[in-house]
This record gives sequence, C-alpha cells and structure tokens, in this order.
Amino acid sequence: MNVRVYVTPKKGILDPQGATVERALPNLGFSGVSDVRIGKFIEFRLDPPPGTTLEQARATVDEMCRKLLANPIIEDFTFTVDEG
Amino acid sequence: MNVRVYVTPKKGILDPQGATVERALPNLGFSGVSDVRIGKFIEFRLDPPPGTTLEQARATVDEMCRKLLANPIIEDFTFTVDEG
Amino acid sequence: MSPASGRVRFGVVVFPGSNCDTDAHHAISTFPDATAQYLWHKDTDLAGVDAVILPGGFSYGDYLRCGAIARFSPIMQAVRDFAADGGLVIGICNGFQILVESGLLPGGLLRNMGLKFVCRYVNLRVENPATPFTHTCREGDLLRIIVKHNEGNYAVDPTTLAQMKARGQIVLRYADAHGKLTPAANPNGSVENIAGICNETFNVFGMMPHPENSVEAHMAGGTDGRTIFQAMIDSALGRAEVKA
Amino acid sequence: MTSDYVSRRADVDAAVKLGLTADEYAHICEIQGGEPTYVELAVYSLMWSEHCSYKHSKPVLSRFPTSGPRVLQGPGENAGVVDVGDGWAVAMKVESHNHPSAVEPFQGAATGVGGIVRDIFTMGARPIVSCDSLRFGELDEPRQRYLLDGVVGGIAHYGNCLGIPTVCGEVYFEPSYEGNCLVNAMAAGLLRADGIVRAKAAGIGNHVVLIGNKTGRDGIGGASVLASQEFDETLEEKRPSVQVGDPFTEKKLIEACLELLHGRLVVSMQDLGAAGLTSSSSEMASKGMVGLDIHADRVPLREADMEPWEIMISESQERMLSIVAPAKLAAVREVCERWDLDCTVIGEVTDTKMLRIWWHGEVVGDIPARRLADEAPIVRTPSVKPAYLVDDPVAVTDAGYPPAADLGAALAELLAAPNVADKRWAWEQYDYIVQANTMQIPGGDAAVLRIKGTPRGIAFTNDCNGRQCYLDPYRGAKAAVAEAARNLSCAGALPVAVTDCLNFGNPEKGDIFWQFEQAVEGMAQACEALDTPVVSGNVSFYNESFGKAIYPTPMVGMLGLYDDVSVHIDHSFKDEGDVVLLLGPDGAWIDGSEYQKVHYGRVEGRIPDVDLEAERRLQAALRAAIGRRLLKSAHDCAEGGLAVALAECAIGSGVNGGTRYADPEAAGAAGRWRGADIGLPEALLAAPGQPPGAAGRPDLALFGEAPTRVVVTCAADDVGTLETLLADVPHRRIGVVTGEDLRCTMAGNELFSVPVSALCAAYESLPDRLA
Ligand SMILES: Nc1ncnc2c1ncn2[C@@H]1O[C@H](COP(=O)(O)OP(=O)(O)O)[C@@H](O)[C@H]1O
Ligand SMILES: [Mg+2]
Repeated sequence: MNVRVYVTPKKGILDPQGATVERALPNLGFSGVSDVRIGKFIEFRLDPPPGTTLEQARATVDEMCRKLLANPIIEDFTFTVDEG
Repeated sequence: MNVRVYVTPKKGILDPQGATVERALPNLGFSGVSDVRIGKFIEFRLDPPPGTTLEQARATVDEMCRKLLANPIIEDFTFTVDEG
Repeated sequence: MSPASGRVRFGVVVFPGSNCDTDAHHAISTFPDATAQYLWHKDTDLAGVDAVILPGGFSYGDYLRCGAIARFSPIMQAVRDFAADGGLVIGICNGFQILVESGLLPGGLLRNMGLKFVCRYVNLRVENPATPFTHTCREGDLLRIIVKHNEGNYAVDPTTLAQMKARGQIVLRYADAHGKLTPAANPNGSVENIAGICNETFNVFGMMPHPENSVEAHMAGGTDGRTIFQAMIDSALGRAEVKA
Repeated sequence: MTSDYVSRRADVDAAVKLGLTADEYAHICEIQGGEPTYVELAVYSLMWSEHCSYKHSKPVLSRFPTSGPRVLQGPGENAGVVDVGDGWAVAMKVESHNHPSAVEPFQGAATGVGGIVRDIFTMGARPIVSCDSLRFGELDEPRQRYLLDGVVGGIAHYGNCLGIPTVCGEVYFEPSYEGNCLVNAMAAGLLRADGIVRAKAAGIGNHVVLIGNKTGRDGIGGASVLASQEFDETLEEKRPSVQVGDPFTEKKLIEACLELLHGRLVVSMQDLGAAGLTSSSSEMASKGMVGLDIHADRVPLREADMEPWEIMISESQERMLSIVAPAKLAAVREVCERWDLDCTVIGEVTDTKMLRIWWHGEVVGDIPARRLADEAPIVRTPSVKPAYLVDDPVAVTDAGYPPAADLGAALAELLAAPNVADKRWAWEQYDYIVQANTMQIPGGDAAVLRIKGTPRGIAFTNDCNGRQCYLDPYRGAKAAVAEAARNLSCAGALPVAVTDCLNFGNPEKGDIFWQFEQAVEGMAQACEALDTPVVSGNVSFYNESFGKAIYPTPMVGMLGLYDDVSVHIDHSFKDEGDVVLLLGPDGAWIDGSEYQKVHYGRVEGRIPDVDLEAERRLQAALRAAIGRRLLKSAHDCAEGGLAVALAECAIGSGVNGGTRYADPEAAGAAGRWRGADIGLPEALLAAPGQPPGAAGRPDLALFGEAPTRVVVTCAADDVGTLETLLADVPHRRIGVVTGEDLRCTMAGNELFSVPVSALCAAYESLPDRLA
C-alpha cells in the first residue's frame, strides 16, 4: 500500500517558516499570497501482513502519525492510503 | 485560490530523514514499512489580480516553486491549485 | 532523597547523536559532591542514579522533529518511572526537546524565529527560585549562559500557559542586560521569552541554554551554569528545603 | 563464459570522454597489456584526474618543508600529525569543496565538512576543531548572498550536528570569486602520539569491510557518459551528482570508528572520499604493497540496479573502508551494530598487488594498485608570467588617490566593508563551544582551546589575502603564512605547523601555473623561516568561470601550541590607563589595501615584501611578553591597517563572552566600551622604503597596510619591563586606553575622534547587507 501523510503546523501555533516565506515572496515579485503554512509530506510503502483490510491499515497509519510522524501538541495531520 | 505544494527529495538522492525514520519504525512496533521519503507540504492562499486564469495562476505557482519553495537541484515538486 | 555515599550520582543519557553528553559529564566532574556516569539509550534501567541529565545534541539527527525518535528509546520508560517517583530530571536543549516530545513537560519547541541555528550568550532571568534546579538563586537573578540550537522556540496553548504561570512552572526567561524581557533579548522567538520550564511537580526541568558549558572560570563560558547543578546536588542531598 | 563487462573493451574515444588524454590512454593500455575494460577505464579516469593524482602539482609541492622535530606524520596520509606534548598529538588537514558548493551551497559545504572530518578520525584522532575559509563574489549580487547563506548554513548543519566546535574561519568578498566561490574546510583532532593509524592494508587473507551508509549514484555525474553512451541505454538519464550529507550517520561513524581504532579491532582504516571505493581501496593496497579483491556486488546499495563501475566510483558520503582480521570480525560487527551502522565484508587482502574488482564471481577489472594510485603520469605545464604582471608593477603614487577628506568617516566605511566587518552573522550559526575546550571564541585573531587534563593548549587560524596574492603571488603567499603565524603569536601561541589549501585556476594555462609556482615558493620560504612545516594540504585547480580565474588563493591553516594555555590573551582593550604600543616597522602601503579597494575602487600596485627575519623576531618577542603575562591585549594589523586594528581592539572591549551588549547604551552604562587616545608620530609618514607620495598623507599612516605590525596594550607599570623585552623589535608607544571614544591625533592635529559605539555599529552592519 502507498501511504502519504501530510503534517501541518496546528492552527493557532506559530509557523516561523511559513511566516518567513510569506514575507520573502513579495520581494521576489510574487504578490497576493497569504496564510502560508509549511509542514511535512511523508510518503512510504506499507506491506501489512496478508489479510489486513484497508480499514486496519488506516488504523495503523493513524497510530503511526499520532505516535511518531506528527506531534499532536503542535501539529495536525491527514493521510491517504492507496492499495497498490 | 488554495494552493498545495508537495516537495520531495529527488529520486536517487539520499534522504537521511526518511532512512532514519524507516530504521526507527520497527523498534516502535510498526513493521512492513519501506521507501520512506520525507519532504515538505506547503499550503497557502493565492489571490491573483482579477481576471487571472487558472492556467496563469498555475504558471505563477510553478515559478514560485522553482525559485523559492523547492530546491530543484535536489528536490522534485508537484502542486494543486483549487479555485475557492 | 539522600544518597548514601554523600555524593550525588548523575546519570547522563547517551542517545545516538547526543553531543553534549561528554560536556555534561565533565561539568558534573567539577563538583566535589557529585559524580557522573553515562547511561546508554538501549538500557532499561537507570543503574540507581540520583538524578538524570538528558543532554544536548542531535539525537537521531533531529530528523523528523527534535527528540521525536529518541523519546521511544528503551531508557525513556525508566526515566518516566523515575520522574513519576519524584526523581530529578533535567533536559538541556535536545534533552528539553525530548522531554516535551515525551509529554513529561508541556508544550513544544518550534524552529527558531530567524530560521537559523543560533549560538550566543544570553541572559536568563530567574522567574521561580523555588525549584530544585534554581533554589540557589534569587528571583530576578540574571544568569549568563550560552544557547545553541535551531529549534528552541517554545510554544504552548494559551490555557496551558496560563496554568503554568499560575503554578510557577515558568522558571527561566530570556532578558536583556538590565533584566528586561525584550524581543531583542529573545534568541528564538519563544513565547513570553520562555527559556526553561518545570513540570507540575517541579522535579522535571527543561531548558534550552547550556549550563554545562558555563562551569569553569578560565573557559570562555564563565561559571553561571554552576548554580543549576549545585541546586540539583543540594536538593538530592536533602540539603535544601525546596517547596514544590 | 564472460559477460559484457569483460568482453567489451574501452577505446580511446571513451577515454577522452572521461577526461583522459590519448597519451594517458596509451599508457593505460600499456599497463593493462591491452585495451582496458570499461570498469578499468572508469577507475583510471578518476584516479588519474587532477583531483586524485596531483599530476600538475606534485613536483611543485615537493618544495614545501614537511618535517621537523614535532612532525609525527607529514603529507601523504589522510591528515598530518603534530606532537603537542604530554603524549598528545594533533591531526590536521584542509580540503576544498568549491565546485560542489557552487552547485548546491548548503549540501556542498555540509559534505565538505563531513569529508574533512573523516580524514581526521581515520587517523585515530577525536575531531575537536572545525574551521572554514570562504570566498564569494561581492554581496550586492543576490546570487552571492544566496551562496553565502547556503554555505554557512551547510557548515553549521553538519558541524553542529557532529558536535565539533567551529572555532575559526574567514570570509572574503571579491569579484573574482563571483562564478567560483571557495569553500575550504579545515579540521583537527586530538590523539595519543603513539596511536596514529595509517591507511595501509596488511595481512593477506584479512577482510575488507565497508562501514556506514549505503552506496548510491552520488557524485558520478561526470562519468555517466559511460552509461549513456556505451554501456546501458536503459539506465536513468538523470543522475544526482549532488551529494546530500547525513551528519547523524557521520556522528555515529566517529564514535564507532574511534572505538574500533582505539580498541585495535581493525588493522587500518580509510575514508571514502573523491573516487570512493576506487581510491580508498587502491591507496590502501598501494601503501601496504598488497593486493585487494573487491566484490562490488557485495556492496550494500541504495539503488538496486547499479553497475559495477558506478559502485566503484560512487562518492556516497559517510562510508569507511577498513581491514579486519578474521578473528576480530565478530567484535567489529558488534560495535557497528551497537551504533546502528551497516558493516559488510566486501573483499579480502591478497598478495597480488592488484586491485581486482569482482562482479558476481567474475573479474571485471584487474589493475596494478601502485600504478593506479601513485604513478599517474606527471604533467608539466611550462609557466609563463601573466600578462597583467609582465611589466613589473610599481608602487602607486599620489596620482589618482586624493586623501579621504573625513578620516573618521573613512574608518567607518572600512569597518563596514564586508571584508573587514564583523562576521558574527556567520559564526553565531556555529556551535563554537561544544566539547568544552574553547577558551577564545571566534572574532579574534585565533581560536584557543585547552587540552583537558593538561596545562597545554592549542590555537588555530586560517589566513590568505587573495587580492595581495593576485598582485604578487610570491609575496602574497609569503604574507599569508606570516600573518597566520602572527595571529597565533598575538594570542600567545607558538606557531608549529601548516595545512594549506591551494586554490587556483586552470593549471594547464602557463600563467596560472606561474601563479601556483610563485605562491608555493613564497609559502615554502615563509614556512622555513618561521619553523612551521607543511604537514598536510589540498590543491584545488580549475577554479574558473567563463575562462576567468579566481585570485590565486593559497589558504594557510596554522596550528599553534601552548605549554601553559592560561597565558593566552585576546585583542580587546582592557583597562583605563593601559598603554598602547605599535610593534613593527614604520610605513604602510596603499597598494593592494582594503582602503584602496573600498575608498578608491582600485586594485593595483606593488605589495610590500615580508622581512621574514624581522617577522620571526617580532613574533618571538611578542610571545615572550605574553608568556610573562606582560600584555593585556595584542592584535595584528591586517585589512584596513592600523586604524582598523585599533578600532577592533576598542570594539572588542564591549564584548562579554562573545556577545556584544545588545544596545550600545547598556554597554556604555556598564562602562564596557574602552576607547583610546592615540597620538601618531609624524615619522609614520616618511617611513623608509615608502614612496615619496606618502609624505603628508596621514590617511596612509592610518589605513595603509604592511606586514609585521601588531598593536598591544599593557599596564602602565609594565611598560618599562616590556620595552626591555622588545629591545630588538621596532616599537613605539602610541597612546593610552581611555574614555569611550577612539581619538587619533598627529602632531597635535586631530585626525578623527569617534565614539566606539558608532564604530561598533559600522562594524556590525554586515547583516543589513544580507537582508
Ligand atoms: N598543498 C598541499 N600541501 C601539503 N600537502 C598536500 C597538499 N595537497 C595535498 N597534500 C597531501 O596529499 C595527500 C592527498 O591529498 P587529498 O587527495 O586531499 O587526500 P584525501 O583524498 O585523503 O582527502 C594528503 O596527504 C595531503 O595532505
Ligand atoms: Mg582521506
């Protein structure tokens, strides 16, 4: 299965990188950009034990995100799991 | 318009972060994970001048990625632009 | 807690990528009433030490998030149990990051506001001298200690912050030479200039600056870091009555 | 049955595509007894490249003095080693990463640090210092700011993560580096004098073990013509020639390898640098006069479908090759496992003296190791004096150089010039304190570190003024060595050894080769006179863009020693009433100076020649005075001349533990700024040897440059004793430390008077230019 995880800074939590990029863009001639948030994009292959359902796989990924890939105190996450 | 940019390490290039996370996962009880690649996920609002077409907006975002958001020498990127 | 030997035994945890472990060890060796020993991250017990140091560095390369992988090390369960029993734990820099990732301290540490690693002497204003880590100081004392980090920008939700303040968990803040909490004195954009915090029971302490690099008069760092370790030693020896 | 790898042979066209000449190809055929296989050709092309073979520079480099009573290991190993007393030794080396940094500044610089650090711990030394010497084009170019930002960030990223303090360095901005920045990374490590490990394979039947990262297609861009042209059309077109650094793995490698070396679990060790497995294995075989069998198919890969030649030449980072006796293999594996590092047996030591490359049971390359590693054909370029120097330059005269009207403003202008301005912006991104040895942090003349458990200490500096080397490579290179030694002496350390990085243009051009020869001659003479043998170094040629070469830049890294490190001093003014003295000859030149460049926008003339005997005497007296604790500060006069040196001493007084008081008001209130009242003698205007035009030019006395000059301060009570000690060194009392302004007069006329806080503001203005 192909998994893609999207981690973003939690709403209300400062995003120093996003803020800096937002400030830099007008100087490079790009206007009209706002609400820049910079997070992480994590891709991996998951080969669960045979017989694992998509639902079960999603539960595993959710746990991986909660435990390791994102820090729920400062980050939000979403993910997709594709069979293949 | 809502823009989402996905930046990933170029194929074939070393991704120390991904490799380290991949090594760590089995110790946390997650097995069957491979090919971990860690990149960036960037979201922002783009309010182009009135009359800008989606095509034009896409061209602008492409240029932003090339110039600032990604490092084309070691990273690939893709993006989506939604009206809204 | 009063160690039988009369000398406080510090355990310095070594994670892959720790690099201030030897500095912490060396710093402790300059105190006559303390000894230090290393604890390996794959160990499952603390070998009977009286206090634990989670040192600075780049555990697991700081990949993903600082401290995110280290917190799963086998030794961290022992550290959690030790802390739950009231044992003294100090996390310095990366150690602080590991403590917040572990949930032993509230909040999180974000990328520095300037997006650059910063290595600089700062002034730390002691906000709460009634902790096992600062009882050697008076409120408002300024400590001159070095920071060196890329992710020291402390963030926490407003509700928790208010509770922390009410309980006195904010222990150190970045200040200017006059003790004023100015934005210029804040090296990383940390909320309310926070540099060091305690847990609710005041036995777990995290700080971004490096007291272990300020323990010898003839070195570049001066000696202001000694007071933190001295406070821990006195507390562990039961010499100090510290209100928690 | 033979595979394509063996049956297909490489012709001269393939050789030329890989950068070899037809002559070299013929030579290869002769050695191989026929046409080489493609794997063999790939291996030769790299080992016989300039970078690996030193084919242009070797004969010239032999001019350097390389031995001395303290030298335990001279050039020829991964790093030079110097005895520092009490059974301790220091390994040191410098390496350039110019071209990778120009392509991808962050990763280029990061992997530069990674490479030089591997050279140090391969010797069995614990890396304790990292330094970086950088050159860029002018800062008003956005691309240059991007490069600077990336390079400094990359050095910080890698060095900080390793926990090695970056304690010194230099940054210069000159148009000549615009298309070709220079990134020279230097490192040093501490080891026991009897614990030096040499990269020599030994013990027939011993295992060849690869430790560390997996192998990918890193850095084989140049050789990929093999794939696209001849070998396998299906391979991917795009190959990442940029290497990404993994400092975390390198940190684990340091710990694991030192454990292996100190525990004598391995026979020897070698890092994989340029040309990867090829160079490390052939050099180890050649040094040990043995053969090595390498099974390329056993190398752990990051990408599954790699070809044997790709595996042999890949420059993937964070890998080490070691020779292990069978009986120790289990112990070696145990250490590597503890540090989570791959550890793979990929071959064995043989008695064939051949580097034999195996691929799934078949020999696909079989090359005499010594001829490959050490006997590349030498190339001799006839040297030709460059056109711009054909008419021997003469010292500039007054014409075209009207004196600056406002000398205070001119001083501020110089302090704000990027070459002079405070580089705190850069070094604050480096952890300069980790390992708890740093006694003098960046920002002064030299970095000073203690050696724990002993009273001893060491000092480091890097120096090279490329502009002066351009105007006269011989004098400029000589001056670079003299200045490096002077910087160490100013901190009270005895200069003892040099590592150098010789950055030049294309050596196939006669005028570039002339610059190279001249510079090496100048350095060699200075190293001889100052007793600082060259123990290691690096040559970086082909630093050109659009056919235009960089300024010749022979960067000098120097090591200094203290028997008692507690005597060390820094450059900042200390106490009200201290006496200021200028040591060294009168006279200063506008030729090649920062003043000439900044104020007049010109670079021309005849730079002064260092009097090495006078230099030696001055430095010895300086160290004697510091050793007797007579001096409170000492500072070398370099870019910007005497006035800038004085200003830096005053600005330094507002520093505490490396941080300038954030607001000058606070500093003033705390009484931290120390100004000075300086009265310059008119004799400085008409110094011997100076062009007549200098008479009546106080601006030249202030901003002109000359070697062998140092500003010192001492307590008023000690001046007499000091002057006795300085008997055979020219010296003058020129003022006292007082107030919070820097004031300068000549024969009763005020030349300038400026608050130190204002000088500091100018000096700290570099970040404004980077925004
Ligand atoms: N300019 C120089 N001065 C002194 N020694 C040098 C110089 N250039 C190269 N060397 C020596 O030649 C050897 C090969 O250098 P290099 O190819 O940079 O080594 P490595 O690939 O191990 O880093 C080293 O021992 C180095 O110290
Ligand atoms: Mg080497």
